Amino acid sequence: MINQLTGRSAWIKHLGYSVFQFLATMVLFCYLITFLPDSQLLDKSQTELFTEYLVILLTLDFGYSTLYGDPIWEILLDAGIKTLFLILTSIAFIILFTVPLSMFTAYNNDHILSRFLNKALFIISSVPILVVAIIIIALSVSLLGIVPELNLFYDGSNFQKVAVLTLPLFAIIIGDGILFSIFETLQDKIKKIKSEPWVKGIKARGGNINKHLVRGITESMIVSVTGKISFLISGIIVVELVFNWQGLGFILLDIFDQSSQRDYALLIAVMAFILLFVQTSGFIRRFTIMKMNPEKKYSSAV
Amino acid sequence: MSTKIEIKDLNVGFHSDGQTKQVLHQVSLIVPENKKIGIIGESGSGKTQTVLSILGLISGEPGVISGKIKYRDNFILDTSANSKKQWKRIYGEKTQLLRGHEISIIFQDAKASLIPYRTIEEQAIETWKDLNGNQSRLEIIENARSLLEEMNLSDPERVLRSYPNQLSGGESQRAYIMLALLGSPSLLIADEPTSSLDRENADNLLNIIKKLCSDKKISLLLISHDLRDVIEHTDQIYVLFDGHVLEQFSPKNRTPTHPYTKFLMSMVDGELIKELKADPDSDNSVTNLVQNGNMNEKYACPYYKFCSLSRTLSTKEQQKCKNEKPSLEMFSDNNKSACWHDK
Amino acid sequence: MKKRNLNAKTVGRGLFHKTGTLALGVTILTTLIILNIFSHLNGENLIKQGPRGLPPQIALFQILLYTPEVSQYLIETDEWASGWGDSEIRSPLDSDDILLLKNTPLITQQIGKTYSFRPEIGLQDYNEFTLNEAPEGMSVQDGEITWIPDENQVGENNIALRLSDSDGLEYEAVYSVIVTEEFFPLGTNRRGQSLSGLIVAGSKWTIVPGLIAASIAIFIGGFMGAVSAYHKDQLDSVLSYIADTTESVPALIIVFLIAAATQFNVYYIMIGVGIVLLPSVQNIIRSNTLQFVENQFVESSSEIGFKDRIILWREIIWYNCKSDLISLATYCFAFSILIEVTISYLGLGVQIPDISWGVLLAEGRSSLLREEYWMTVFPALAITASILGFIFLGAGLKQKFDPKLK
Amino acid sequence: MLKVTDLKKAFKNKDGTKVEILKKLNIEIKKGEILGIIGESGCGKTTFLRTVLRLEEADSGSVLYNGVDLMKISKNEIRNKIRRNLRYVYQHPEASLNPGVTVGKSLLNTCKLFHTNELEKKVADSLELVGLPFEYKSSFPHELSGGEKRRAVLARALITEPQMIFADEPFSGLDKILQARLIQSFLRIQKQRELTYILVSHDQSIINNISDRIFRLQNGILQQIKS
Repeated sequence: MINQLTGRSAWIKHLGYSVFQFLATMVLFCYLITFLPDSQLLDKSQTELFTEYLVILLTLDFGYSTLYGDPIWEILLDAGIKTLFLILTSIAFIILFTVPLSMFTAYNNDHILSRFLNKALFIISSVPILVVAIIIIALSVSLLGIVPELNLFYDGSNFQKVAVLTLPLFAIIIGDGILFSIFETLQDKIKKIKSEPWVKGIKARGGNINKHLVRGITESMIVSVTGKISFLISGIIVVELVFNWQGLGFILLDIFDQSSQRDYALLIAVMAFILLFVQTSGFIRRFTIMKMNPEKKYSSAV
Repeated sequence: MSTKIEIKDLNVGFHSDGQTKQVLHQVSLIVPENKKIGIIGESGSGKTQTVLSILGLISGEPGVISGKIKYRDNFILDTSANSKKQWKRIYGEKTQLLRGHEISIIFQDAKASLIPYRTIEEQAIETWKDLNGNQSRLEIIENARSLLEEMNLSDPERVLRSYPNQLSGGESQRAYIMLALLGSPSLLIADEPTSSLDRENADNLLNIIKKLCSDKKISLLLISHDLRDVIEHTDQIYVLFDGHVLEQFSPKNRTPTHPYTKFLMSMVDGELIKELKADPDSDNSVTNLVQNGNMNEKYACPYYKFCSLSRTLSTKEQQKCKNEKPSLEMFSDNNKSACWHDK
Repeated sequence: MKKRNLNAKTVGRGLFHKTGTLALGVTILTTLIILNIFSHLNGENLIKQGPRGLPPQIALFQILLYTPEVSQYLIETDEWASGWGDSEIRSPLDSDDILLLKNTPLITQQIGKTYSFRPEIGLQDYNEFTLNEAPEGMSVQDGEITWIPDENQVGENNIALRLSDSDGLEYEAVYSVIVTEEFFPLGTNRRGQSLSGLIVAGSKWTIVPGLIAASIAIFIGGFMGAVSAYHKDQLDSVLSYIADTTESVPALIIVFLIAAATQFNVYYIMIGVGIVLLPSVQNIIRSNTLQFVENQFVESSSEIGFKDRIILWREIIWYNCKSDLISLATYCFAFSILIEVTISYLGLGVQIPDISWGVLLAEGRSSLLREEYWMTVFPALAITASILGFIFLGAGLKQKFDPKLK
Repeated sequence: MLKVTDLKKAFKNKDGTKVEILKKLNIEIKKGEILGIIGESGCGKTTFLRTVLRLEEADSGSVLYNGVDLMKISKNEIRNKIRRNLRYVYQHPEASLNPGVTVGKSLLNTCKLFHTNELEKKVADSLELVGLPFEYKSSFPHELSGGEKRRAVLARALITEPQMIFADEPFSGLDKILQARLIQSFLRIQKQRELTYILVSHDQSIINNISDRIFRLQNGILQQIKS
C-alpha cells in the first residue's frame, strides 16, 4: 500500500504517513497510561488525566521530573545519548558482520562453512536476549574479572572502558535473532539478484554485476535494518537493565516500577523520543524503497 | 567462404543429484560469415547449452567435457590440444574477450532482460562502459537513437528516457536489440526471442533482426523451439533433440527427411492434427504417439523411443536403430540427417 | 512414476534433519508438560529446604561450576610455648607457590551415602598423610578417605589433612564438607531452596501463558490477515495500517504498560503479548493469501463451484497456510516464554513468593559476583532449552504439514 | 445449444476513457462441434469467455443456454446448476490447481459438489480418461510436469460430466510431442463424451485444423472465417 505513493510529491506523503502514525500512537499512549493504577491520582477522572497528558505532549513543556528532580529535557538528552549510542553502534556492528558473511554464503552456497553458519546462527538466534546478556556478564566476571556496568566506564582502565562499551553490543546483536534475520534477508536478496534475467544479460556481454549487487545489498540492508528498529529497541531496553546502562529503557522501568506518583511527564517524553526515532527510521525505509526503485513511480503494480 | 563460428564434436555434462548427466553429445555446427543459421530444439534438447558454450558461460562440473570451437580462424576451445587446466584457461580468456565485443546475445523475454531501475539511455551508457568503449556520452546516445530509428520506432527520444516498465512490448524488444547491437558485434545470438509472442509479433520481430543483421553484416544464430521461426528466417537449420544433432538442412532447397523433423513439419502445417481430427484413435499417423521400447532405457538412436518410422520397419532394421548410433557424417552434401532408414 | 525418493530433507530453512528436529521438539514439549503436571500435583512440598548457597550435588556439575576453597597452612612448632597451650604456629600458604591438593574435593554429601576422596598430593616426595581433624566415622585406607555421614552430622564438617615432606616440614590442607538430609542435584539458592525444585515449579509459566498469547495472535491475526487479503478493499488498507502502527511501538513497552496496568498479572500480560504478535501473523497470512488471490486461483475455484467461504478458509488457509500457522503458533509460545522471563527478571512479572525462571535469574545475578554460577546457569539452560524446543517443534511440524516440502 | 446475442463489454482504463472490448458479439454454438476463436493476445478473447460464463459481468447482451438466459439468473443458481455443464479450462494450469493438496483430493472435492455416490470411481475414471496413471492421485501439483498439470486440470473439468468445455490457450507453451498427445486426448474425449469445445488461441496452426468452425475476434467483433 505504501510504495504506491510515488511521484514528485511522494516523499511529502511518506512524511505525512509517519507524522500521522506518530501522533496517533502518542495520543493512544497518553490514553492508555490513564489506566495505570496510582494511589495519588484517585481524585482525578480519566478524561481529566488524558487531557492533562495531551497538553503536556502538545506543548512539549515537560518541566521538572518528579522522579529524578532534574529538568526532563536534560534527563532525556543524557539518557537519550546513551541509548542512541547503543542503537547506532549495534546497527554498525550488524552491518559489519552480516554484509561480508552473506556475500560469502551467497557466493559459495554449498560450502560446509556456509551450511554450518546458517545452522549456528539459527540456534543462537533462538536464545533470548536476557539469557545472552546474563551469560556475557557471567563470562566477563569469571574470565575478565570485571562486572561490565556503565559506571565502571568513568573510572575503569582503558581495557575496562572498551569492555563496558562492547559487551552490551554483543548481547543486543546475538540475542533475539536480529542478526540471523538480517543475515537471511541479505542472503535471499543476493541470490534473487544473481538469478535475475537482466543480470544474466550483463554477464553475457562481459559486464560486471558487482555494482548492481552492491546497490541491491545497500537497499536491502537499509530496508531490513530500519524495519527492525522497534524490535532492536525492545532488545536494547533489556540490555540496558541487565548491564545497568542508564538509558531510556532504564528510566522506563523505573517509572513503571513506581506504584504511586508516577512521573507521567517523563514517561511521555521518553516514549515520544523512542517513537520519534522509530518513525524516522520508518520514513527512511519508505524513502529508500522509493528512491532505489524509481521505476515504481510509473508501475501499475504495487 | 570463411566461417564465423565452428563447433566440432562438443560434449557437455552436469552433475545432478549424484550422477553426471551428459547434455550435449558430439554436437557440430558451422555459422558461416554473414549467414543466418537456425537451431530448432524443444526444452531439454541442449540448445541453450550450445549457446552458453560459445560464450564460455558453461558453469558447474564437469561443464565442457571435450570438443573444439573455432572463432573466425583461431581456436577458442580445443580440448585435445593441451592439458585440461590449460585449455580451460585459454577458453576462459578468449571467450572473455569475445563476450559483448564480437558476440552479443539477446534472451527470451526482452522486458525482463532490461535493468528495471535504469532508463534505456543509462543502460546504453552502462553497456558501452562495460565494453570500455571510448565514445563520449553524446555519441553513445546518438548511436543508440540511430539504431532505434533503423528499427522504425516512432519516438526514440521518449523510449531512451523511460524505464523498461513504461515501454510497450514492441518498444522494449527494440530497445533490447539496440543494446545488443550497440557494441557492433560480428555475431548475434538470439536465444528464443519469440517464445512469448504470438505469430504476427514474432514474425515482425524476426524481420527487424534479419534486416539489421544483413544491413550491418552481422551473422545471426537464431535459436527457437518453433519451427516456423527458423524455416522462414534462416539459411541453414540444425535440429537438436536430447543433446544430439538429428538433422542439418537448408529450408529453401530441400524438405527434411528425418522422422523427428518431419513430425515437427507436420505439426506446423497441421497435417497431423487433421489426421488426428479425422480419427483420434488412428495409429498410422506420422508419429504414433505410443512409446517404443521402455521409458528409462537408453538406445543408440536418441529419437528411437518416439520414432514412428522405425515402427513400420522390420525387426532387423529396428535392431540397427537400437544399437548403432546414426551420425551426420554419413553424407557428403550440406543436407545431412542422422537416421539409417530415412533415405 | 513422478515420486522422487526425497532424501532426508533438512528443515527450518533447510538446515536440520527432518525427523530429528521434530523428535527433539516433541521431547522438550512433553518434558515441559510433565514438569507442569508434576509441579501442580506436588504444590508446596516440591521445593525442599536446605543449606544456603549449596553447590550442585551432582559431581560433574559441582566440578564444572564451583571451585571450593582449600586453605593451606605451614605448621611450625613454637619452642617457647612447648609444654603448655598449643605449640603449633600455623602460617597460611598461598596456593600460587605451593598446591597441596592438586584435585578438587567434593564438598557436599547426603547422609547415608559414602563420601570417598583420593587426594593427589602436590608435594614431590611425601610420606603418608594423616587426618588431623575429621568428622566422626571418617577413615583413611591406603590414601583414600571414606566416610558415611549420619543424621547428627548434618551441616558443616571440617577436614584437615596433615602432610610432611621429606625434609620434615609439616603442612595442613583444610576444607569443609556440608552434609545434607536431602539430595539437592542442582544445589540451592541464597534462601536455601532446592534449585531443581524451583526450576520445576517455574515451568508452569511455559505452557499456559503461551496458549493465551498464541491463540490471540493466531486466530485474530490469521483471521484479519486472511479476510483483508481475500477481499482486498478498504478494509485491507485500514487493517494493514493498524498492524503497521502496532508494530512500530517496541513490543516491550506495550508489555511494560500492561504489566503495570494489571498489577503484574501474567495472564493479562499474555493478552498483551498476543496483541504484540498479532501484526506479524496478520502480515504473513495476508501475503500468503494474496499470492493466491493475485494469480487467478480464487476465480478458478469459484468457477468450479466452491463458495467464497470455502475457497478462503479451506482451499487457501487450511490446505496451504496450515504449516505457516503451526510454526507461527510455536513461535508465539517461544516468544511468550521469552517475555515472561524478561518481565519477571525486571520485577514487573511474577512477584517473589511465586516462582519463575526470570526471578531465579534475577536472584542469581547478584550471586554471580560470589562466583556461584549454578544459580544462573541452570535457569538460563532451562529457558533456552524450552524456547529452542518450541522453535524446533515448529520447524519440524512445518516440514510435516507443508505440502511443497513433501 | 448456446446462443450469444449482442454481448457488450467495456473497460475504463486509468484516465477514465472507455475501451470497448466486446462490441455486440453474436454467435451460436451447436452441440458436439469444435468452435475455434483466433485473436491476437489482448484482443479480448479471454474476456469473451469469462463474460459468457459470467465469471465477469458483461455490460449488456444475453447468453441463452438450453433456453436459460445466464445473464438474468442469480449467482447461486449458476453455481449449482450451470457451472457443472459449462466448464472453463484456464490458460495457466498452475493457477487453477490447489498446490497444497494432492491431485486426487482436488478431484474428489470437485466431484463432491455435484455427486454423492461412487466418488472414488469417478475420480479414477476421469484420471484414466485424460491419460494420467492412477498413482498420480496421491502426488502434488508441484511434482507434475507442465503437460501433466494440464491433463489434471482437464480431469477436474470433466469430473462433473459437463456438456461444453471452454478452453483458453489449451495447447500453447508445450513441446510439440506433448502438444500432439494432448490434442489427441482432447479429440478422443470429445468423441467419447460428445462434448462441445470452444477453443481460444492465437496459434492458427492448431485451431485451423482442429475446429469445425473458426471465428476471428478483432476490435470487438466476431467474424466467421471457416464453416
